[in-house]
Formats: sequence, C-alpha cells, structure tokens
Amino acid sequence: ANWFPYMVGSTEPAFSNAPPKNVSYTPLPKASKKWNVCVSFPHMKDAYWLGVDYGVTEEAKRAGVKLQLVEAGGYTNLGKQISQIEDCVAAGANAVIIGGISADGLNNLIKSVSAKKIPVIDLVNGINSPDISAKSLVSFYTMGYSTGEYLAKKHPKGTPAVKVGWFPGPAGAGWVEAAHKGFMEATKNSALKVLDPKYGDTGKEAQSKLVEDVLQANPDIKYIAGTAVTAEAAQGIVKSRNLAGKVQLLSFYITPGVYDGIKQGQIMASPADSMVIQGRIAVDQAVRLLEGKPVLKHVGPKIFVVDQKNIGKIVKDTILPPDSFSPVFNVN
Amino acid sequence: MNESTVNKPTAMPWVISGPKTLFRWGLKIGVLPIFLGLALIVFGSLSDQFLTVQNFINLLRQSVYLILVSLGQMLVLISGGFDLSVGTVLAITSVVSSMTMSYLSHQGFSPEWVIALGCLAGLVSAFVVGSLNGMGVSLFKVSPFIMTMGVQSIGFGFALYLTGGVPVSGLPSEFGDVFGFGDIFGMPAPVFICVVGAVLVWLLMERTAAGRHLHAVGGNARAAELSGIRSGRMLMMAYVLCAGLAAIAGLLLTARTGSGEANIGGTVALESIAACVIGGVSLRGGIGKTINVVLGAIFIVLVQNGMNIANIGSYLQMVVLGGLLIIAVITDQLRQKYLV
Amino acid sequence: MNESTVNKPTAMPWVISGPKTLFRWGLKIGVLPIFLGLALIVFGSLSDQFLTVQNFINLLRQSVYLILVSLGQMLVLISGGFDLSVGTVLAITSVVSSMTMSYLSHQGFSPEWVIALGCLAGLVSAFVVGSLNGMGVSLFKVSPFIMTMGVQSIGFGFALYLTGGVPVSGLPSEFGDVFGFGDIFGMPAPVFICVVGAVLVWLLMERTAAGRHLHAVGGNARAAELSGIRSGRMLMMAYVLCAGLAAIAGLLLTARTGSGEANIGGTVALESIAACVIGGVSLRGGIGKTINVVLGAIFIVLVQNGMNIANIGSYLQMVVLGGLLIIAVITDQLRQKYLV
Amino acid sequence: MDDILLEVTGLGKQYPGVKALDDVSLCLHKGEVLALFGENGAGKSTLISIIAGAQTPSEGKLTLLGNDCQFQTVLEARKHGISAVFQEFSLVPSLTVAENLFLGEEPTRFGLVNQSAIQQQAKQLLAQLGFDIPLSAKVGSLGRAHQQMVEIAKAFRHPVKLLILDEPTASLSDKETRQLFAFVERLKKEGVGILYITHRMQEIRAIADRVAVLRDGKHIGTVDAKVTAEERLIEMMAGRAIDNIYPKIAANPKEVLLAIQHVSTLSGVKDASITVRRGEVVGLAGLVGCGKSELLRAAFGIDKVTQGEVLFKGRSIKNHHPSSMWKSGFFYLPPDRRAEGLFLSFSSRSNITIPALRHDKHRSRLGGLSPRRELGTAKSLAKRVELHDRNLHKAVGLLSGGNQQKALFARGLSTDIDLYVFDEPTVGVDVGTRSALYELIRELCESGAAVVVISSDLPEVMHLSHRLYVMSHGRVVSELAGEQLTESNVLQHFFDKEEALS
Ligand SMILES: Nc1ncnc2c1ncn2[C@@H]1O[C@H](COP(=O)(O)OP(=O)(O)OP(=O)(O)O)[C@@H](O)[C@H]1O
Ligand SMILES: Nc1ncnc2c1ncn2[C@@H]1O[C@H](COP(=O)(O)OP(=O)(O)OP(=O)(O)O)[C@@H](O)[C@H]1O
Ligand SMILES: [Mg+2]
Ligand SMILES: [Mg+2]
Repeated sequence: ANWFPYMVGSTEPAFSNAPPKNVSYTPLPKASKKWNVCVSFPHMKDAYWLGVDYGVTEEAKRAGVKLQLVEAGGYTNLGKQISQIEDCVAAGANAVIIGGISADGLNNLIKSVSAKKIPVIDLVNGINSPDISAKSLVSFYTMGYSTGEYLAKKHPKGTPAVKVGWFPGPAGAGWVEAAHKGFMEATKNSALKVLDPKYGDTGKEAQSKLVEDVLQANPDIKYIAGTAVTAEAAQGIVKSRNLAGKVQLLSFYITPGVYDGIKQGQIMASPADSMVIQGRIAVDQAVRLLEGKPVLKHVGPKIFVVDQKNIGKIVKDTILPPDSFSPVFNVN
Repeated sequence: MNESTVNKPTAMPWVISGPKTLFRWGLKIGVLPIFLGLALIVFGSLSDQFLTVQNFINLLRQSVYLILVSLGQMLVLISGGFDLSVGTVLAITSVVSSMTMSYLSHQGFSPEWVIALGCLAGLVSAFVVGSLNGMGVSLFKVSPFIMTMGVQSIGFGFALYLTGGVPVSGLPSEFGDVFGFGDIFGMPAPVFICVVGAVLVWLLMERTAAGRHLHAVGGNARAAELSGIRSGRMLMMAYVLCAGLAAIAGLLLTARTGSGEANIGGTVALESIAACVIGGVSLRGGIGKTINVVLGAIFIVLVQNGMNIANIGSYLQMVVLGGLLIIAVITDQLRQKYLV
Repeated sequence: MNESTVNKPTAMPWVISGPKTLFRWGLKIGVLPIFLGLALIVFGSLSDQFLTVQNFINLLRQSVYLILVSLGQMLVLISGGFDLSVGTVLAITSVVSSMTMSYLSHQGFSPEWVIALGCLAGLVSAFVVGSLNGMGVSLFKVSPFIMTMGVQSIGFGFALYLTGGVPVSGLPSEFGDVFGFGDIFGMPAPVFICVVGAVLVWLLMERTAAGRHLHAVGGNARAAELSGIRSGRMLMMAYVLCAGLAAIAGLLLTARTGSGEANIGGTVALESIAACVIGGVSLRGGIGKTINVVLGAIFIVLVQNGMNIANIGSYLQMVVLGGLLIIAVITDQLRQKYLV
Repeated sequence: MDDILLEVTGLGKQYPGVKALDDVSLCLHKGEVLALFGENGAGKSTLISIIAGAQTPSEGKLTLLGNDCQFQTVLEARKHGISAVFQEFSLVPSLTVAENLFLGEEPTRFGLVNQSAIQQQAKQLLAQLGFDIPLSAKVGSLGRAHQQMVEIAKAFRHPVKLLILDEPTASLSDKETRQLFAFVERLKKEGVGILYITHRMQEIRAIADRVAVLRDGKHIGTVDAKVTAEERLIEMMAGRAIDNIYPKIAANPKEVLLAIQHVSTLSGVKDASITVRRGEVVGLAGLVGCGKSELLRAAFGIDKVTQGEVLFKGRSIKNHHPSSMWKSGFFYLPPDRRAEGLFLSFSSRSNITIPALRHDKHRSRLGGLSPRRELGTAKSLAKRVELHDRNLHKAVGLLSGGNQQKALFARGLSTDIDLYVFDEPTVGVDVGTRSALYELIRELCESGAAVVVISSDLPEVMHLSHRLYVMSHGRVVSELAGEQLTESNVLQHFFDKEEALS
C-alpha cells in the first residue's frame, strides 16, 4: 500500500515559525533520472533512526534514486559528521539530507555545499542555516511540547500538584535541549511540578539507574517522562517496585518498544512524529529540488499523541518501521 | 614509570593536622573505606531518602554490573594489559543471548532450557571475544590497548549488525523475574551472583598458583618466563576470564532490562578501569587487590546514586565525580607516603 | 611488559613469500607507508571518486584535527603518560573562544581583535586544563589515566554548564572564512597550520634537549632524575603542549563549524592514542617518532574517508577499521622480528 | 692536611625499618683511591648516593675542599665536580649510546642539540676509556656488559674532582677491567679522588690506596690497602674470620646430563658443543660478547637454536619452553637479576617460591595455595642461602644487591633440579655471601647435581670448575681440565679467533 497522500503540516512562509497549515502531501511518482542522494544521520544505534532509515531507503527505492547513508556514531561526533558529509559530496552526491548533530555547527559546511548547487535538506533534527533548501521535520521542541501539553491537560492549574520525573536524554545533544525546552514550556502553567532534568545516555542501563534513583528520591512521583529508552527501561522497574498504575510512563517520541508498551498498557502515551514519513518526504523534496519541480519547502507530518484510546485505530507502518526491517545503508 | 620517580616527600602539613590517632588508623585501612564513609554521611545529610534499606539494596543492585566488569578488568590490568572491549562484550552477550532465547522460545522450548541455552550462547560469544583479545596480545604481541580497542570496534559493529540497534524483545519473563528482580537467600539475585563471583576471583588471585603467576607476568614478564611461567597462557586466561565476567554482567543486565541491547556498556570500559585504579591497581601490572577493586566500583556507583538522590544537576555531577576520582587517588598517594 | 616477553618467532610463511627485495625494502620503511599505499590502491579501485584532487584536499583537511591532537597525545605518551582529556580540551576551547568572540563582536570590536582575543581565550582555557593535568601527574603523582579522565569529566561538565548544551553562534564570519575554508600559500589554512605544528613538534622531539629529556623521563624516570633532569617540569611541558595542540585543533574545528560546540571530540582521545600506537609509540613511554604518528593519524582518517566514498555500510566500517588497526600492529610486530 | 678532598662527618641515613648508615665519618685525599668494603647491605651504596646527591642524609655533614655542602640533586653534586657510577644503571634504553652519554647536558647550538658535537665528543670519551661500543646503538639492545661501559663513560662527561665507582666491574670481564684501572691510575695522577666500591679482593689490591670497611651501616675502620692482609679485611667486614672462600669441590663425574652439539643461535653462537655430567662443575669463560651466556640461554629455551642439537637426560629439548625445562630439572640463573630475575615489587618470599607454587607441599587442606606453608618453604630456603628472615617480607627491590642474589639462588632450590646453570652467579656479592654461595654450589654438585658456572670473574670460574670451556666469538675454542687449567692458559685462549675445538 502506498503511504500517500499523507496529511502534513506545511509552514508558509517556509522556515518561519508561523503555525503550519494542513495540506495533503503527494510525492512525485518517479524520479526522472537516477539521482545520487546522500543521507547523514547522527547515529544508527536506536529504533528511532532505524525508522528514519526505513523511510529514506524505502522512498529512494520507490522513486528510483541512488541513496548512500552515513552515520556519525553518536551525538558527540560533530567533527565526524562534517567529514562524512564532505566525503559524500566528494563521492558525487547530487543532494544531501542531513539529520544534524548540531543546530549551528553545520552552517559553514552547508554554505559551502549549497554553493556547489547541491540542495541540502534538513531532516528531523532542525538546522538554523539560511542555506537550507528544504526542511522535513517535526521539531523535537514540538514533540517535547505536545508531551507536556498532554499531561498539562490532565492537570490544569489549580488542581492538586503532581510530581513529574523528566529524563530528556544525553546532555548537550541538540534534540535533547529542544525537547527539554518544549516540555518545560508546555508544563509551565499547570499543576505539574517537573523535577529538574536527569540527563543521561540513551542506553538502557544508564536510564534504568536514573529512573531508580529518582523514584528513590521522590516516592511521591506520579509521572515519568523522557526518551523512549527511559520509558522502556522504566516498565520493568515500575513493575518490580510494584508501582504499576501508581506511576505513569510517557515518551516524547515513539519507537516499536514504546508502541508495544502502550498496547500492553504499561506506557501511557507518546506523541508520534511518523519519522518514517519524515524520511520519505525528505527524499521526495530532494528529488523535486533536483528536478526543479514545485516543492513544499517546510513540511512535517501531522503530530498526534498515541495512547491506549487511539492506538487501535492507527496504521503502524506509517509511523514505525516493520519489525522485520534491518538497517540499509545503500540503495542502488 | 612516573611512580618510580625519586620523590622527595613534599610536605603536606594539613594532612597531619586533625586527631593523630584517627589519622594513623586512616593510614592503615586505606582511603576508600574512609571516602565511602564520608560519602554516606554527606549524602545522608543531603537527602533522607538516601540512608534507607531500599536505597541500600537499590545501590547494591546497581553496583553489581560495574563490580563484575571491574573484577575482570583487574585481572587484565594485573597482567600488565588493558581491556577496552568489555563494553562490547556486554553488548554482544546481551544481543546474542536474547536473540537465542527469543528464537528458542518461539520454537516452544521450556523456559528453563531457553534461559540455559541463551546464557550459554552469550557466554560462548564472550569467550570468543576474550580469546581473540588473548591471542592478539599473547601470540602476536599486539599492544593490549590497540587489540582490545580494535576488537571493541569490531564487536560493536557486529552487535549493531545483528540488531540494527533495536532492542531484542521476546525473552521468557522468567529470565527477568529470576535474574533481574528475583531473590536468592534473601539477597537480590544479581547481588548474590556478584558476591559469588567476587569470592571466586579473590580465591583465584590470593589462593592459587595461577593467580600468583598472573601477578608475576604483570610484574616482570621476562623474569616470569625464566621462572618457568608460560606467560602466554596466563594472558589468555586473564582476557578470557575478563570477558567471562563481563558476560555475566551482560546477562544480568539483560535480565534486568528484559531485552537484548546493543547500546549497553558504552562507558563501562573507562569506568571499570577507573574503579580499579582508585582501588589501587597499577596500570603497569603486577599490583592489585580484589577487595579494594570491589570498593572502588561501589564508590563510583554510590557517588552517582547519591548525587541523583540529592538532586544534583547533571552538569555538576560530572564535575563532582571527576573531582572525587582525582582527590581519592591523591589522598591515597599521600597515604602511601605517610605509611612508611 | 608483554613486548619484552621471550618470543619464539612464530613462523609466518606468507610474509616471506613474494619478491624478496620488495620484502626487505618493506622492512626498512615500516608498515605504515605500505598500508597507506595499499589503502590508496584498494579504495582507488573501489571508487573512481577517491583518487581525485578534490578528495585528496578534502582528506588532508579532515586529517588536520586528528593529526594535531595525536601529536599532542604523542608527547604525553612518550612521557610515559596518557591524555584522555583531549576531547574535553577541544570542547572547552571551542566553547570559550566562541563565547568570547560573540561577546566581543557584540561589543563592536573589529573582527581582527575579536578573533585574536577569542583564540587567546581558548588557548588560555586549554592551558589551564593542561596544567591541571600536569600538576596532578607530576606534583601529586596521580596516575595519568585517572587524572586526565577526571579532568575530562570536569571539563565536559563545565563546557555544558557554559552553553547549556546549545551551540554558541554569532562568530565573525571572517573567522570561518580564514581558518575554516581559507587558503594560505595555496594550501587550505588548517592544513598549513597543521604542517607548521608538525614541524615544530618534530624539531622539539628530535632536535632539542627538552625533547631528549622528555624521552628520558618516559624511558627511565630514575635515570632522568640522576642525569639532573627535572622530570616534573618535563611532564608539565608534555601535558600543557598536548592541551595546546588540542586547543589549536579545537579552534580550527570551531572555525570550520562556525559555532562553539560542547560536543565535538567525543572519540578523539581514543582515536589519537590509536593513531600514536599504530605509529609505533609505546604506551610504556620513551619511544615515538613524530612522522610515524602523523602517518598513523592520516591512515585512520584515510580509511574512514575511503570507506565512506566506497560507500561501505557503517556497521561494516566499524569492523573493518578495528580489524585494520590490529593487522597494522601485528604486521609491525612481525617486521620488528625480521629486522633483527 | 691541606690535600683533603672530601670529609664526611657523622653521616646517618634512616630507611623505613633500616638504619642504612650510622654515624659514618671518613675523609678522602686528592689523588687517592679509597675503597669501600663491606657486606651486602652494609650501606656502601647508600653512603655514596648521599655524597653524589641522589639521597639526602638523615644526619651528618659533608665537607668538600673545606666548605660544607649538602647536595639536593645529582646535577648539583656534579657541578661541584662529583660524579658517580651507580650500582643500578641509570640509562635510558630507548636512547642511543651517544644520547645517553650526554643526557641532561646536551651541547646545543641556537637552542638545538648539536648532533655532530655529541657524536665526536662521545667518540673521544669512549676512546680515552678504551671502550668500543657502537655510538648509535640503542642502549636497550646492548648486553649488560656494554651497558656497564656506557654507565662508566657517563661519569667522565666533564672534569671530575671526585669520582665514585659503585661496583663498576660487576659485569665487566678482565679486558675492560684492566682498561678501566689504567684510566683510574691516570686520574689519580691528575689529583682526582676516587671512591671505589667492590667485593673483589684482587681489585682492591690492584688500585686501592686505603680501604674503609663498613658493617651494618657503621664505619669499622680504615686501613692501608697494600699492607693489610686479606684475612684481616674479611674479618673486619664480616665480624668473623672466613678461611679460603673457594671450597674444594670433590669431582665424581657420572652420566652425561646435558649435551650441546654443534649449536648455533641467532644471538651469535656458532657451532658450539659442550657436555655436562652429573657430579661435576663445568666452567664457561670468555670475553664479553663471546656468547657464553647465549649458549646456555639457548639450551634453556630463551634464545632460538637455529642449528645443532641439545640433549638433556638423553632427550632432545631443542627450543623447548623454559617452563618445560624447569619441569625436567634444568635451572638457569640469569646474569641480570633486576631485568630477568626478580619481581622487584614483590616480597622476597614470593620471589623465592614462585616456581614451586604448584607443588603439593604448598596445598592447603582445601586444595588451594597455603600462604603459611609457602612461607615455611621460603623460610627454610632463605636459611640455606643465609638470607635473613627480616628480608623475607620486604620488597626484593629494596634489598641490597647481594641479598637479591641470595633470593635468586634460593629460587633455584625451590624445586627438584638436576642441572644448575649459574650465569655470573656472584655479580655484586660480598665475600662472605660468595663463600656461602660457593659452599652451596659444592653441596649441589657433591649431592649429584650437575653445575655450570658462566662467569667473567676468572678466578671464580677457575677455582670452581673441574672442566672449563673457553669461548671466543661465539665458538668454543678450548676445553681445559686439571693441570692445563691455569690463568695464562685460559687468557691465551680468550683471544684466538680461528680453529674451533673439534
Ligand atoms: N630505598 C630503600 N628503602 C629501604 N631500605 C633500603 C633502601 N635502599 C637500601 N635499603 C637498605 O639499606 C641497607 C644498605 O643498602 P646498600 O645498598 O647501601 O648496601 P650495599 O652496601 O650497597 O650492599 P651491596 O654491596 O649489596 O650493594 C640495606 O639493608 C638495604 O636493604
Ligand atoms: N638483550 C640483548 N639484546 C641484544 N643483544 C644482546 C642482549 N644481551 C646480550 N647481547 C649481546 O650479545 C652478546 C653476548 O651478550 P653478553 O654481553 O651477555 O656476552 P656474554 O658472552 O654473556 O658475556 P658476559 O656473560 O660476560 O656478558 C653481546 O654482544 C651483547 O651485546
Ligand atoms: Mg650497593
Ligand atoms: Mg653473560
């Protein structure tokens, strides 16, 4: 089944923070020639970026373009990401799609790349460069925000205060800070009392430790919100401390693990940003730019919160990769 | 070689101040117990949640993994080497064992068998990694640093290739219930296993010829050979056991997380070495005491746990932890000086 | 000590096979040039984009940062130490310098001044970190591993505290234009600076008394002391210079990224040590050649670059890179054997 | 007297647990050689290391040419014209000979090291001492003997008023020793004062003017070297009389234990053949670098045998691992105890028992290793080599040279051994200890073991061995026994190049 037409929010004028208008997005049926597209990820170590990988590679196959994917191995390797993108260009990429490690750190590079008439597309993470040709993303700010919003609705100002443990992810990573800002913004004027953020690598043992300690320090905690890894790790801990039902878990982005968690009622909710679609759209934007076709420069899938109520209704493989999928780095 | 530098005792008046007797006593038992004591007091006063039984158990359970890995690391350090691949071993064991388990349970084996075979598979993969390291170091005389770093990279690539970074789910729930959250003789299962492991390592190092020979190889490889020790075998043993202990930690972690993860153990290599060094293990080989290494590991975990509970901001935590490591070692240096 | 173990030459028929003369010649010039040559051939055949002028320049520019850091690392390793804090130095320099710059340019200073003062601030902060390391190691005799690891953690916490994890923007564009993308004498500016740096380090180590003394301190600290060398000062020098070189790399990277980043240089510490070791630097101190270290760094970058261009999947890349490191060192071991 | 060069008054040094020096007073005149004589651990090295600025005294003072001095560093002492050759080498293995010679005082030009100057100054230096060592060789690749020469040469980098030599000939063989003495004579004429530490009587006779005897850190007395009788000196040193230090070893050769046939090695041995029988002591002599060590190192499995055959108890053991050699009863005592023998950071106890840990007598009831029984073994062995119990728990690196050597001997007794190979068995060992060790060798031999003694100390090999092989340039050039075994005979063979023994 085709993924399109797909309801997306399109920002007009592009790259402004005007509220996005709802439009239905339909990609080109096929690319006119076998363009050589290069995709750069911060890393390929978790289910989220695996999902994006699924999106870009599937779309490349569908549109019939060549695609090479590189990953920098982690959010502390900006230098490596720069080198990799340079290598892509050296290897003759026609367009570059970047899931940036840093919002500003790639600006110079992007300037020099776009100077070569190579369109640069900003995927998922958000980059501030003026030389970006198109953006396909739901900013992590929005993700954090909608997570916070979801909770704030449940506990409006005036209702009894509740404590929320907050685990945004590895300190210093761009997406973490963005999500943090959004979440705080959304929970600002509500009954929610958000404990100060516990940063930590998105490895399960690291997050488990943090969750255990926070539960230890604040027995009266009601919600645990954070990365997908946090939510997944917390399930076992909550069960073992038989706090099931007393403490609710939320993730600010969705992964297969979180999806199952919600299905089984162990995780309360998570906003879905359909990273698969973001990937698909980015590739289509690249093709359109290369072929000079009209292009929506700044779009992101409509974001919606998945919880027990609506999880039955949504189509899994638009927001998540199939379980069988394993990473693909090349499409020829 | 810096240790061996001719050092004229740099006078440190402030150390001697304070009650003499206490000071003497401190010199005896070493700095780690004292630091642990201080940490307990400080964090206890910072949060009333800290000095609770539950948190104590919690703390022990958290320490288990680092302790096990550090014990392995100690063996390698004593042999005069290095093991940067422990993190990978954790990852590989977790991935391999859980993939095996989920496969077998789909085949409808009984949980006992699934778990047993799964763990076996994990241990075997760890054994492979360990013997790779051992062979490189003993046979081909590759610098342990490069050898284990190379293997680390290879192994991680392999683990990611197997999983694509996606957690491997579908483990029999019994696995988690027993080895993750279960109790044995009133102790949390992981703690129990860790204690057993520590005792065995202690026996090996203090009460067997092999242990002594390992010390010897680290102390002076050439002399060891001439005194009829096959240093090759000793090195092999060190690296295999190290991988083995890391594998056990990996299995326990898997039981705890309930899924196979390629992304566990990112920082464990450096942390375990740190635990050993503040436990008084020499990076030049030949020197190291099991008990102190255990204390070292506990110290690191305790500080992290304490700071989390005392609600200290993450950035500050990095600073404090780094500072404490250094101070601990400095104090130990001074102790050495005043001991004589 | 493993190096010095009694080694029965493990027969390696394949090494001797192939034209004898070529083999002899190979023994002379060492393995790195050969491996570099092979890499060029292999990747050249894998992709026609590889052996292009553009990619060559590209490759050089990328190597700059690792080369500079590795040179610093070499000094510390030769002194018998270790520097795990180079990554932090990169980060701190980047953050401090760019914060200074953006502040000053808001004050409306002229770009020249802004850049000059900014770089100065960065270098000063690096100097602080370096002398911290040096003091801990030389004065308090802290194991270099712990000392630099501690400082690394402290520094990173500090850098994050300064920026809150958000990139610092607002640098004068001239900075990037000149030091990031500019040319000097037809060479990319970073490359030029790197060459200068390498030459200076070479002079220091091969042609000055200080360099000799550093070798001596690492080779036999006691001997050094008895020959009237102040090993304390030498260690201090090593760590400060190491931080200094890392700082230059940090500034160049900042010029390239156009923003101050707390999260650059995550893996640079291990990579730089790896570059040194495959460049023949001994982790036990006293041994190391500048040129080989440069080659080692280039080798690592070249392989990564080549694999990217030959678009090899990144999981496979990890495996290949790890394997190559090991093989390079093994080959060198064999070479040593046949040399005698 | 006005020609007093150095005066030491009331010098004392306290080490943890040991008072290494106790109220020592001496004086040294210009142009005289004062020999320091004393048992291992008497405090000789400590004394000179204080004079040379490597250690600081706990009490007492030094007077150099009438004015007090208290050196903090070796460099400071050297500035005052005091330079020392220490017992433990202070060389950097990774640097070349030339670089080591000028370490710390490289001649520079425009801030850069002046290579050519170093090269030619180094050449001069070695030339005047009559040593020939490749200037550009890495020190680490040299044999102990060559390293010793470099160490000595270092002391003469610049004009010296006071020269200190701590057992400089320990690993030199006669040729170099004679060259060294000649040079010392020259220095004496130039009015240089020399402090000379040795354990070898004949050396004291050869160059010393006066002998200062130390015992347990105390200065027993200073006597004239030329007139005082040997027995008297030894008595002062040991506090008891020791008659003839070389024991008479009864020879009753039995079956051949070790047969080395036409062996060549990478380390320079060429087509060498020797046989060793039970119940006899076989000596190996030759110039430095003649390969006498290498020959048996090859047999023991350290160096690789490239040609020929090695038979032990009739079995071929060519290129076996040392550990299987131990098991089959072959013990090799390495010449460089610090580099190849001891685990310096370990207690002497562990050093002694390490090869025997697997032995059942060290098993506890539960089958593990029993520290108590191990200690028992260590104690009894220590007694056999006359190593004092208090040293058992000290780190062996802190023991004096002689005691280290005793510990090394004790290790050889820890398991059942049939063939003992002693390579430079008494390097830096005092006369008392030596007689004890020789006594041990006698016991071993007479109780039916085979013994090989490799030594650069000619009297030693000659007195101990029943048969003596002389090696030169990696070849066994002669086999001497009985009457032929005379110094002149041996020396004459040292230098013949051609005609290997058939
Ligand atoms: N660094 C040290 N720490 C503790 N004790 C030491 C140290 N150095 C030497 N000693 C002790 O001081 C005493 C004197 O040692 P010293 O080396 O001066 O003896 P020596 O006369 O030189 O013996 P030898 O003839 O064997 O060289 C010995 O008992 C030795 O164990
Ligand atoms: N570890 C080593 N590495 C390289 N060469 C060595 C080593 N040890 C000894 N040699 C060289 O091998 C030759 C023999 O060594 P050595 O000096 O031991 O001679 P030797 O026959 O044992 O005489 P002696 O026993 O008096 O030293 C010498 O040329 C020496 O330089
Ligand atoms: Mg001495
Ligand atoms: Mg010899």
